[in-house]
Amino acid sequence: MSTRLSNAQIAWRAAQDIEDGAYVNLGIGFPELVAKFQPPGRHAIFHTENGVLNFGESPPEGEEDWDLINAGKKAITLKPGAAFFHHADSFAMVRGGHLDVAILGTYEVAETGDLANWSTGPRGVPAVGGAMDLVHGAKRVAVITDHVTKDGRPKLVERCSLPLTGVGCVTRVYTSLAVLDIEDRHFVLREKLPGISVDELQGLTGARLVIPATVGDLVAPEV
Amino acid sequence: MSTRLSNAQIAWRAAQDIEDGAYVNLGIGFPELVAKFQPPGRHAIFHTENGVLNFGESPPEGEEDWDLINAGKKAITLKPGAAFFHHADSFAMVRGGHLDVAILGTYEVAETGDLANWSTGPRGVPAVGGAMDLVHGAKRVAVITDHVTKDGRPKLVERCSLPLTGVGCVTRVYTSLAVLDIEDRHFVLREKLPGISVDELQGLTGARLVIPATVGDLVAPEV
Amino acid sequence: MDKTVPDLAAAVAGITDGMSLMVGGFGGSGAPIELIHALIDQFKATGSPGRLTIINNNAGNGRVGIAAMIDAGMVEKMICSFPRSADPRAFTEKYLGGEIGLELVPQGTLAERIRAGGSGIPAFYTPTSYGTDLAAGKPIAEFEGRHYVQERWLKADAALIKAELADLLGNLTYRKAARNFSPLMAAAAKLTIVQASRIVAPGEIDPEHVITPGIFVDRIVEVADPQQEEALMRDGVAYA
Amino acid sequence: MDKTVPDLAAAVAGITDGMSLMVGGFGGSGAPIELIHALIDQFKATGSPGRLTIINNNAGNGRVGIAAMIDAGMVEKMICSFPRSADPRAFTEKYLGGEIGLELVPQGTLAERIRAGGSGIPAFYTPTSYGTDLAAGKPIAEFEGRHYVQERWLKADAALIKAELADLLGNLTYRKAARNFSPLMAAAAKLTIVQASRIVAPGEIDPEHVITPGIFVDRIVEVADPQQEEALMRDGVAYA
Repeated sequence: MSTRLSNAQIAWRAAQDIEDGAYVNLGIGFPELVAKFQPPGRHAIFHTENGVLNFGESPPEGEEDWDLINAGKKAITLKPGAAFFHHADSFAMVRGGHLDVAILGTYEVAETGDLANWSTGPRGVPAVGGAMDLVHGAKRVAVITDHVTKDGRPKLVERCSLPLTGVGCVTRVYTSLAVLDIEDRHFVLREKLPGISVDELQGLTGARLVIPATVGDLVAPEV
Repeated sequence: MSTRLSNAQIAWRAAQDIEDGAYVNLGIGFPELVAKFQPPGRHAIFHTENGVLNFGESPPEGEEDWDLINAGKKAITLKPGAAFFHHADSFAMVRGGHLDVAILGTYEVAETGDLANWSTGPRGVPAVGGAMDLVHGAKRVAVITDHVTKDGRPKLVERCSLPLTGVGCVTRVYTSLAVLDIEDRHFVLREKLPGISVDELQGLTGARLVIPATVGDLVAPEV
Repeated sequence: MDKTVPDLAAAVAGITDGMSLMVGGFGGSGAPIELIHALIDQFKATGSPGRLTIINNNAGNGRVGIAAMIDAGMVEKMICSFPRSADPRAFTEKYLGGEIGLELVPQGTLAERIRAGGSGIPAFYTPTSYGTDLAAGKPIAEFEGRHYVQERWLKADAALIKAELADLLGNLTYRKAARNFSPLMAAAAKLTIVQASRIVAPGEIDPEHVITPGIFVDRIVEVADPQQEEALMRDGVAYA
Repeated sequence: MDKTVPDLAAAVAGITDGMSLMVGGFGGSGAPIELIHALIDQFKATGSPGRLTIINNNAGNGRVGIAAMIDAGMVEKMICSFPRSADPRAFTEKYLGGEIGLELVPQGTLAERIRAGGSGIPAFYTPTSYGTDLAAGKPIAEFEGRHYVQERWLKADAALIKAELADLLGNLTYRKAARNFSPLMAAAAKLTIVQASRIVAPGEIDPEHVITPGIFVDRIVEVADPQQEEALMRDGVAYA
């Protein structure tokens, strides 16, 4: 058994929690993978900030229509029952709490639910896009992420060290090692890889884990 | 020569100041008459609060479509190039200052530009509709009114005695006796009926008139 | 996903005592008469829902629609801009008798408060009503030398909406000026209930022509030949 | 009334040094390339307009459109949410060199500020950015137990908009997701200039399908086969 889930497997796990008919916004990049792993028989309706509801997969190369793109500026297609709308209406959907789920990537997430996913500090060109709106935009804001950074530091922390995207907004975290809920300003462990002990997981986490009586096995297929 | 203009003549006079292509909202009732008197070759575009631009005259009786009405709930027709929109967009046009002219009826108008046209006091059922929005809604807010009330009291006053619709919003007043601009918190006389003297007019007005060097004759055809 | 429900009774199920209810329409245009009457039927059969707060531009006309709800004794308070109509007896009598409450809101402010409610904007500033009795008690602020009144969002427990077309996902179009407040209310209510003249398959409404995207809609019921308030009044109908 | 102008040069006439300019589009979709390039032509010929503040979701891509305006030295400041793109050199180099200003605004707040600018709403409250660096210095208020940031309206001296259809009165439709910020910007600018793929007679656009009513539009020019940013980049075009 692998010692950690791949990005695709993390996305697969997050996809299992999306209900049939849910309205979902997937952040640019890694979170877009989630759309590939909808369980059979379930059909989420995907929203993109630039004014489309109910879009589908990318078109074949060479058949792109560049007036039909997602927030990441990638070409998309429409499913039957799609709708176009302008940016203010699009963010009315977001800010107004009409989305059921938003799934975002992150640099850090704190046990308080604080999220830092837009800026790695004062160097370079800052860019925020829709991130700060999306964290206030859904009934459920989830994060998918490696459990630690490439150089092994925890991404789940007591307090974010990077500039915040939002305060107290995240309720669930899917990592390469575990699934955790954020409740009462603590990470509550719901599932972990069978091959890792609670102590090992705590050692890779920058905040105290709350361990309930039952912790499920985090098992994802090869995808 | 008549001693005062009829309502239709007051409306005719107000219509002469509306430019070709102007976007215009006419208040419910008496102001609606203004639309009948557009000078030849000029085509204003009429807006109604309930979400129509570029509507035309009433349909023949029996041919009403009750999904096609104006703010006064009267059946209307469309001109080519009309548009429908929802109430928030409609009042974005109003509040955002996109209308060129709003023409309203009134109970009282003060030399400060204050308008009182929505309530005659605490008795009965209060109703405001779009009046308070419209007074902030146009580049030019004009009033059409008899110069005095039915029992002879001035409607042009120093300070309104009735509940205000808006503060400092009116810039021009068309009455049964005169045309006046409101400038620097005073009524400035622009035109008067040839048959009335300035002193007589002052006697029928509840605030001091400013009389410029040139005062035009207010002459309206029989309409 | 299919948001249709089998009949009007199922469409209005779950609206309970004391709720706030947005009702689309401006006068008769866009008034969801069949949904309102279904709610009156439920009230007559069960005594509920009562003590409702109704949000609409007007306060009913004649003896049908919102006026019939008032006649039936279901309405505790109206939030509206213009509680007058060709035949305003239902509201007027109860209002003058102190039996019904009224929050009077300028029409554009009413629209913007509902739009704010659906858009996650808890408050905004408007020039409308500054210096008037309707601004009494509200915060005032100055921006760029001009005074503005702070207004709060308006949401509701449920909305009753009349559409022209609905697809199964809840994408809506409206007929002419019957659009008015309905797209705003659909977004501002927790439970948005739609009567549509025709229900179609997803894809039959051009995505460019959708006025209310389905995300704002919870239930759809087909009412093929909806009644128009003006026709009911002409025929002297009293529903309550 | 006929709002058409004869050519692109006439369309962009009167935009002068120091103005604020809203430019429709999200990435390449909806970018009014021909209007932007006409403005660059004017700058090359006359040295004006310069010192512009440009309002757009992004800050240009490659060497065309807004990026080419930046390359040409016409832009003093960008107001945008995401000044990154496939090829962000034009902005990045000038920004890191301290030659161009940046006001970074969350995307939904940018949209709402522009919508407020067109709607006569000088300020509103949003949950977005509360507790973050982008709320620094802004008034905070609590409503119903939650904190919100006060944001101000955003207006502009002119807007450059790309539409699909325009009628002579300025009623507009857009093509697919090219709609994005354009209807908001059309309402928020003093002078709204539109390039449309086709200009039609009044009445040829169904009144139910109008997205931007003509009241928000000042000038229209027909650009029958508009260039798409992605195609220009693929072909390595540099306009400035």
